Amino acid sequence: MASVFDVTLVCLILAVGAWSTFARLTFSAIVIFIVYGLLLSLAWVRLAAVDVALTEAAIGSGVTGMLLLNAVARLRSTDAAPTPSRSSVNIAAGVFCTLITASLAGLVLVPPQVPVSLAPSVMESLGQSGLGNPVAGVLFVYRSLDTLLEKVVLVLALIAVWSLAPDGLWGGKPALRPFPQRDSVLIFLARTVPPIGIMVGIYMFWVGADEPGGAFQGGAVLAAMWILVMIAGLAAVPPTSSHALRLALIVGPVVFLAIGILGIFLTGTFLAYPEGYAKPLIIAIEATLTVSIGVTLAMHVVGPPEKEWRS
Amino acid sequence: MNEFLYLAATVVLAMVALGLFRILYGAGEADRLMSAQLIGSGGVAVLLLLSVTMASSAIVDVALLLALLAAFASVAFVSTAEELRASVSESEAGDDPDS
Amino acid sequence: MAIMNAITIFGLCAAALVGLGIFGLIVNPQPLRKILAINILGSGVFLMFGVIARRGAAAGLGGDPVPQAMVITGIVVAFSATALAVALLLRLVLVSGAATLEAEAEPSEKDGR
Amino acid sequence: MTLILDVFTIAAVTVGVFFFVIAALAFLRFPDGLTRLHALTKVDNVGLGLIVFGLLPQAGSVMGALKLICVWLLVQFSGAIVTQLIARSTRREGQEA
Repeated sequence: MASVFDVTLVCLILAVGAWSTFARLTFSAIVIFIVYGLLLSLAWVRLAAVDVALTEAAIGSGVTGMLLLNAVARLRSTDAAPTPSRSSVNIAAGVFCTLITASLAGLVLVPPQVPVSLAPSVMESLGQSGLGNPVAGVLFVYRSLDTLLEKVVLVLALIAVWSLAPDGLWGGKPALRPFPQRDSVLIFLARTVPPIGIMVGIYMFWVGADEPGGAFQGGAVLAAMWILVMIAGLAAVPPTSSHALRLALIVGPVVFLAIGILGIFLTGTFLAYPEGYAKPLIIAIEATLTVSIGVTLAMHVVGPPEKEWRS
Repeated sequence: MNEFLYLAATVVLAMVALGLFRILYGAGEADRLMSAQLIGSGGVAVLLLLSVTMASSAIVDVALLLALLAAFASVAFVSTAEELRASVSESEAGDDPDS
Repeated sequence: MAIMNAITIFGLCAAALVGLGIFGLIVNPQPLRKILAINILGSGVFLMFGVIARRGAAAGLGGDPVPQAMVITGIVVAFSATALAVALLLRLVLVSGAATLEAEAEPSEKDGR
Repeated sequence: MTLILDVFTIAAVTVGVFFFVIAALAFLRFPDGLTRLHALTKVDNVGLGLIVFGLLPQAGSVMGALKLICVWLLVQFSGAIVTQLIARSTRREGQEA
């Protein structure tokens, strides 16, 4: 019975994915993409990867969907009639893609050799770190350099997005257009749902040490709630030159880096946690990481500065 | 018992798919909001059934997140549709608004 | 021997999503649709990671945590890339007034303000 | 004892799923937005509510059962507000058409 569910889910994911690719209107394509992301998180739950399901739902379809929706709203008014690619290109692309899919499917059906698993080695030494959640253990203990660099990539991307604004506007205000008429229903929603969302975000960060969850998922929920409040016009979009905003952006990676360097003095190797202090240090890193991920994701969605701002 | 719950989850998923295809075909602004709401509650129902069959309470957290995201997506649709209407009327472009 | 079980179904789904993403990337003329296709391609590749992780389930875990952690990192980096691509596209529209990558659309010198 | 609980779960979840089926049929049959909205709201509170009600005995601990109820309340709460948004946009579209 379980495989009947899986087959139905897979057919639905492929149907929604194909529909999003071939939808006539870009706006509908993005709406269907958000639905596709939520269905994909169901697939991740079926693959027993709940951490990834949370991340896919929060970042993969929630925040990315909002980013694309903002873009299509702004692009729609200048949507030049696209020149459809010639049918010969379509056929060639179709053949090429079916070849790729067939080869990947062959790889899945006849796996080359016994799947090597790193799970035993992870579980062996997970005990020292005091963490219960193996994925958090990998993220913050064994591959902590990846997590640090990935957080830096997120901030670098934001700096690049900001630098795309015209020079005169550097430090200006992003132009997230709050809802024009004061819609009382939207304001009521933006007043009541965010407190619940913030609580869920902090819960998700806190539970990440032992259960699926963590800094990324918690940060994404906080970002979604902040965007919700800004859209409803209850909170002003902070100018990119505000020091509090910039501090919040970098506090996560800086604390992570500081603890990493501290590891050099205390235990001789970069990003190594001293004996017995692993869990409190990781909790501290995750706390600051949650804040800065939330702020960075929200600033990505809000976009580059487009209005003058004299603080 | 698990077999029955998997059957229930499959039926809910199929019904959500059916409703989704019908609503999103029209793709007016109200239809988009409804699709977000339908996938929200349908997804939560499937996840809660899965949390019992796969005996993992963490899946309830995913359902919690999905419920929040459905509300967030609805607001996103309303605000961007509004911005779309404003930008189209603002630029007086000749093309008809697609919603 | 072809192993046909629940995990393999998701593997086939991942393979199909990768093909769909690449096809959408090549065929769709509009840049925003290309960004959407890249996102679908990325989610297909990540789903393949998930299948490999699920097959590596051992030591009492539902799946191998190392590929799962890499997918979480990958989703966040994919979001950063999407955000940068969208910002570049909006800036292109601001400067050249046309949301198209065709070379002959000469950039009309419109003031960026 | 567990047999009674299992029978209760099967009964409650079946009726809950039944509401999802009705909603899907309603979306296929009903022509305009407002009537569909009527069907959609049934899914939120009654359909999901019965499923959660049926799953309560299956939840591992009392805390788990409480969490299920919290999720249902959240879906119902945000659903009620979004229904207002949907009705408002349907009316606005009505004026434009």
